[in-house]
Amino acid sequence: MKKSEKINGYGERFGLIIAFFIMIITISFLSDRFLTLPNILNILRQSSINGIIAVGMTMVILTAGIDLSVGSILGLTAVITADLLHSGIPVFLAILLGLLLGFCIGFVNGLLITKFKIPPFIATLGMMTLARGLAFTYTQGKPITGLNESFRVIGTGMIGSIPLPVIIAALVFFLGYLFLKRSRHGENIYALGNNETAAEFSGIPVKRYISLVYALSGFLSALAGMILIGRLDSAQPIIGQGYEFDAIAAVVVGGTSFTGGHGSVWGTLIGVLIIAVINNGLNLLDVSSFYEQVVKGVVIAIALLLHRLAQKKN
Amino acid sequence: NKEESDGLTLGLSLSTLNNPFFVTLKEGAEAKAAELGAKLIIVDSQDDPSKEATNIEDLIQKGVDALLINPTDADAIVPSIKKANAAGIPVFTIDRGAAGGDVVSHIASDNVAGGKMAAEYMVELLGGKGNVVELEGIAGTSAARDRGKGFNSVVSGNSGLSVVARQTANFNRAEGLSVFENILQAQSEISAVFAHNDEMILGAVQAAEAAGRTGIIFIGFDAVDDAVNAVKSGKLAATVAQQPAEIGSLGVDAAVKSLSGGSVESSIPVPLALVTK
Amino acid sequence: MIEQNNFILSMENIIKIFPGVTALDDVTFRAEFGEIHALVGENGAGKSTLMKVLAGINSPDSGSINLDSEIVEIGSPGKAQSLGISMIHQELALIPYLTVGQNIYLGREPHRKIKTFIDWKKLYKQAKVQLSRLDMDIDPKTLVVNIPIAQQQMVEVAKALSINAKIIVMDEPTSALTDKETKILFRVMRHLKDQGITILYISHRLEEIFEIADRVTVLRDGFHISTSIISDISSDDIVKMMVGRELGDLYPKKNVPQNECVLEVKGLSSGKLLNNISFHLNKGEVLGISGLIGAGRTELARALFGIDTFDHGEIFINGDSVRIRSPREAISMGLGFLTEDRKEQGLFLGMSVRENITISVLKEFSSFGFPFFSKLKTLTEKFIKQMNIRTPNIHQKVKNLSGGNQQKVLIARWLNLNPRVLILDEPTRGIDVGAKAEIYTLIDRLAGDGVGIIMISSELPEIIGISDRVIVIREGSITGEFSREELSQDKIMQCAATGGIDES
Amino acid sequence: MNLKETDIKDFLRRYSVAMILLIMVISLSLFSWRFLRPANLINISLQTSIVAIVAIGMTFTILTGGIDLSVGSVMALCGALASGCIVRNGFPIYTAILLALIIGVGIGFLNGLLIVKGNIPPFVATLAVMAISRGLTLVYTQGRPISGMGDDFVYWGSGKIGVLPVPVIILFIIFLISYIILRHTRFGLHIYAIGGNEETARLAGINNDKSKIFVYMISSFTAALAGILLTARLWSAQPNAGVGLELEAIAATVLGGTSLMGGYGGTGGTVVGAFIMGVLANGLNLLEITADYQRVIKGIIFILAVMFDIYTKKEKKKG
Ligand SMILES: Nc1ncnc2c1ncn2[C@@H]1O[C@H](COP(=O)(O)OP(=O)(O)OP(=O)(O)O)[C@@H](O)[C@H]1O
Ligand SMILES: Nc1ncnc2c1ncn2[C@@H]1O[C@H](COP(=O)(O)OP(=O)(O)OP(=O)(O)O)[C@@H](O)[C@H]1O
Ligand SMILES: [Mg+2]
Ligand SMILES: [Mg+2]
Repeated sequence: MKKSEKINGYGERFGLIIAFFIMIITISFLSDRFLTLPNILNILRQSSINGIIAVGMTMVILTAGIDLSVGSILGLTAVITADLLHSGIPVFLAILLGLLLGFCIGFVNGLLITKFKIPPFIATLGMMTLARGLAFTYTQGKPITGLNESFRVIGTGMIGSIPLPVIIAALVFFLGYLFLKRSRHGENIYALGNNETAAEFSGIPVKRYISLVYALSGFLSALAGMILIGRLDSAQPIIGQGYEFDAIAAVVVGGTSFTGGHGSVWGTLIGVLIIAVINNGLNLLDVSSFYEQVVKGVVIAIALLLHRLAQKKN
Repeated sequence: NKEESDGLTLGLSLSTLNNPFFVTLKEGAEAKAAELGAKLIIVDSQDDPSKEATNIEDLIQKGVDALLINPTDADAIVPSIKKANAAGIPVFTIDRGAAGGDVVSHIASDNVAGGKMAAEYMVELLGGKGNVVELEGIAGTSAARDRGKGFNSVVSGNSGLSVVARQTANFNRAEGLSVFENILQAQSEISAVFAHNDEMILGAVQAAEAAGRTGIIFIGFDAVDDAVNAVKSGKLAATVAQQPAEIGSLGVDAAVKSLSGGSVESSIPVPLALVTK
Repeated sequence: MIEQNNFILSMENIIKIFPGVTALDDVTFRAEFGEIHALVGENGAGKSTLMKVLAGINSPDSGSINLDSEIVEIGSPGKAQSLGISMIHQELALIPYLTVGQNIYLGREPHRKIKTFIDWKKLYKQAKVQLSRLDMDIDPKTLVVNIPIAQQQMVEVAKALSINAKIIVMDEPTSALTDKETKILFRVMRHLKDQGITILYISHRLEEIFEIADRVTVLRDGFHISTSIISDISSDDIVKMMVGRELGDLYPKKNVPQNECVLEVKGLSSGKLLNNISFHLNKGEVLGISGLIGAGRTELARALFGIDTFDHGEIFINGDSVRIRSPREAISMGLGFLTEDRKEQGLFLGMSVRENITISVLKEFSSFGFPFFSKLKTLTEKFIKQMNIRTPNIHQKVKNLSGGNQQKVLIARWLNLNPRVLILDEPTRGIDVGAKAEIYTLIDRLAGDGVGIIMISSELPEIIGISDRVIVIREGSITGEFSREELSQDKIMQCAATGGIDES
Repeated sequence: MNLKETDIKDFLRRYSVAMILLIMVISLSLFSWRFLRPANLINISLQTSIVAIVAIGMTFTILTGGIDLSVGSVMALCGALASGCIVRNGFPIYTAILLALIIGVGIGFLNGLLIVKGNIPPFVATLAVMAISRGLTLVYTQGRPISGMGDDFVYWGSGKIGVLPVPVIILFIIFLISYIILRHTRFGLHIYAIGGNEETARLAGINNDKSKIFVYMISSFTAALAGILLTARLWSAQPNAGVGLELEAIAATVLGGTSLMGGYGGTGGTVVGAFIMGVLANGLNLLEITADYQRVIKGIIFILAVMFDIYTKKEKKKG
């Protein structure tokens, strides 16, 4: 089947994978706690939230767009879901409504971009400010605490010894892969990211796909938000602030290009894991908070340089 | 004295409204202003000193009768206070002080003392022995600095306690959760945790619960509603109460009193309290 | 070496290998002082690659280059320029939001006393001069996005000429030009030749080569086949050497149009671009649309295909009045449109041949949204074979194909849809004779299958060769209509240029 | 054809961002009489000048199709370095300022190297440098503000020349320089060319790498300068200064009509864009809109402003 395409894709990420392993080996030399099963599960669980958001972000960036509003959508849907739970409606309904809200806000982003031709950066920046404002207005700035135990399972549950968030994230990645690389919709999304005019002239419903992609991004942000508040047992209006940066960084570190039409969720997965491992390593090694950022920046830069180096060699 | 304060407009500049502590402070101030019939204009600096300077300039332009400032930083606020002084607007600082300029009155409780209070209670609970973790606030903010300073002044003088991890979680509950998760992985023996605010300690409590680690003493700071409830239910050992609503209320009270010709103390301490079960 | 003194340039034993393709296999190429040396070959033969090696864009895997009998290393485009080599690239590469003048002098801006400051007055004055050398009457301060593609091509020419070069490479400069501009260009080329400048000229239009070139070199599959003096060789010889076999009749023309009208346009008007256009198209008919550049032919096609809106007019398909508001609707009504600008409006350059060909039929080959990749592969391979698309495999990125093969990929995409009406806007632009013949055969076969075809072309021989009927457009209006029997180049040109046939 | 009408449309198209600013100014002055007072206008320009200076540098990187996320951190670092050198090491203030500016430019050089030589996408390269610079600021200041730089230093942020605050005058000078660079120098033209089509620029013999590195040096320079001005305005160097400023600078640039794809736009629009945001913030404060609603309204107005801009541009195309 698409064998040589696969090999190509793998080759492109080869350097990144190497950089990732070098990082893992280095940290495991510095801390014997690092490569233990509980910590690996811990890292996976922590990356699940950024991972879920980053899958949506990957789709958005594949269309040559960007979504700065993910963190705010997460925040707004989280507080509203928490409030719905407090109001006593059935858990599954609250979840459904929360996810639907995320989907709708994302869809509005899509409309602003396709119907009103607002550049994605501006449209989602506006939405980021707006949704955060709504989250604060809605809660009056106060956290909503004490959530239904059966709801919290989404964040705290385990299947066997694997945390539920990890399984959800894995599912999201797998579905993302199926959608982008196996379904015709994915191929259409790559095509429109590659050349929007050509896509339109080929009869691809470009606007519909763009709206869909932002809606999915909103939906996934909402999903990530549920996991997060499930774990925290509380939704704060500030929750999710700055998450857009982590998600975008993961996507771009993973090799998806801002010009659109090039990249994949597997690259994003590596990006997400790299970021999570850095954060985990810094905590395990008890790096002082002053030096934390320096180390983080240097590690990301070195990882990418290694990646490019390997790419050149290939 | 309701009549006297009629028509007074007070400007209240808050360092951030992203933190329930300041939201409660704001509400205390609002309630008092409503009671006294004064008008309150509130601006949010979002922890950014330059936004703060801007906001305060706008309030001065607006011609408020007095300024209640909760500075993002004691140094960075000085030029703004001087501007207000030049415009003849009396200034009151709230919760955090200023390093210069003419301030009529400072209404606050002492962060350093609060840190000490938390540490002393921790020493008492631990019997002077154990591995301690400190979750720090946003690096470079004065709250993080002062609370850490107070806490460490006690802990470092106590040979039985050793701080095994000291990491920032940026005053944020979600980060408190993940950072403490990571620390739990690194440290098999943790006896107590102190966090620079309640948000972080509540995140840490969730992390410990999820990991099934019991017997850890958690102490927070701020006494926000969630934390007080957590103390009641036994999840938190204690939280340092600064009585934010009281601070806000006293601030408005002092400003109105001073504007209507009364005299106010140059420093109005708001007592700290340790909330325990 | 043989009479090396006569050669200004000799490229010796050049080898250039791309992943999966040997683009140049031990090619030796020499050019004399002041000659116009044509370079011909099929799409993908390696013409552009050879010239890019000369211009410092591609570095050869082995081989050497002599310039004025000295071995030179041409590492970069800047170096090539300083050695007196300038190149007009096959793919238009102007910068859209800069002015014409800025584009012409990019990298070589006239400056004031302090070198960092541009002397705008001088720049635009000089640009004006360069443009007028090409009979171009446009303001050099116009942004490049705002001028049509033909004028952009002439700006490219002006840019190459403005470098006082010893060797000028022209890679298919006329593919986007009509006769008028081509004539101007040839005049300028002869003038340059008289000044002792060497011109290396790539074109797929053989008649041009016989008109302008002194010598001709044929490449095939990366090999050097022959170099001959133009008077020693015939057109058929060249074609034979290019394609490696005898080529039959270029314009097959077997089918006969049916009597059933498939598309009718009544009174189509749009601003100043289109004015009361009415025509009909029968099943199995090839309708040629001729006209000068900027006449509005592309505008007409875009309006039909639902890309641009129009003010008045009605469109009928199979007798039913239809409203077409988007390309999607057009496609669903059985229309297909091959755009003239394949890079900007047609191809997904970063995607594979398979993806480019099958993008419009994914739905038909999917169940529950998941395509059967094996079927798509078979389909793609069928087209590759049928249309003789030169690619190492179906996964090759389209950007790595030669221009002609890219065009075939696009045509394949439209054929996939089995359209009722296929609009082809300059379908053979940049395509070699062999492929042209294949495309003409294809058009004829499609017409034979009952597809109505609208063929927009600036090449008169081709329009005359394959159309059943031709309409001529001038300044947005139809100025003439000819049946196959009445057709002649003169008549078309007259309608296109002056708006009617003089009785003289 | 009515010549006047097309003139107006053309004018609208070219200056649509400025029109938005004008509309905002007019409507705000209807709502609040304080708005149009000279003192308030000067106040707004002072507030806006620092973001605008950073945004001018940002515009250079965006014009090449890049982006610089490190500006906020560079501001903080350079402000802290200048203050630290004066307060801790007793450097003369201009030596300290010069040193900080040089280090700022050096960071820009590092950004450029990572992007050009390391072939790392600008977004992540500058994101990494953003983290590094912020960390270095925290290390250097030990998380504490630095103050006590003296009146000569403070003058640069808080002083006035005539009625105009010094940062506003500096903004004006920086804008002028940027305008000259972009409109009248070869380097400026090459920036547009690189943003328009890198390959073509390369084929034209332009040294893309050098130009790009230089662009990031400019961006860091303006950030460093803004950092020093901010420090002087606040009379203290804050370790957390400039957090999130990159987004504001980018927003000002894009609002001002520069395309994130590169190759199109200019610093004039950027300054107007920065003022739109400044006027909006000031207006909302003057109208006593509470903090939560301010965000909501800001988001909406932001989107509306861009809609207007796009709408006027579309008008021209049809006409
Ligand atoms: N960058 C590249 N990567 C891979 N293959 C390439 C690349 N550039 C060219 N090729 C291949 O090299 C061969 C020669 O291409 P070239 O562009 O020189 O053909 P050409 O003779 O100019 O054809 P045309 O007439 O269609 O322009 C083709 O098979 C092409 O696919
Ligand atoms: N001098 C000019 N300046 C700007 N735009 C022009 C000029 N001349 C023509 N155009 C534009 O060119 C287009 C009309 O040309 P069009 O491409 O339809 O011509 P055509 O007959 O299809 O020629 P071609 O051979 O290029 O396909 C319109 O978009 C028109 O605005
Ligand atoms: Mg070619
Ligand atoms: Mg055309």
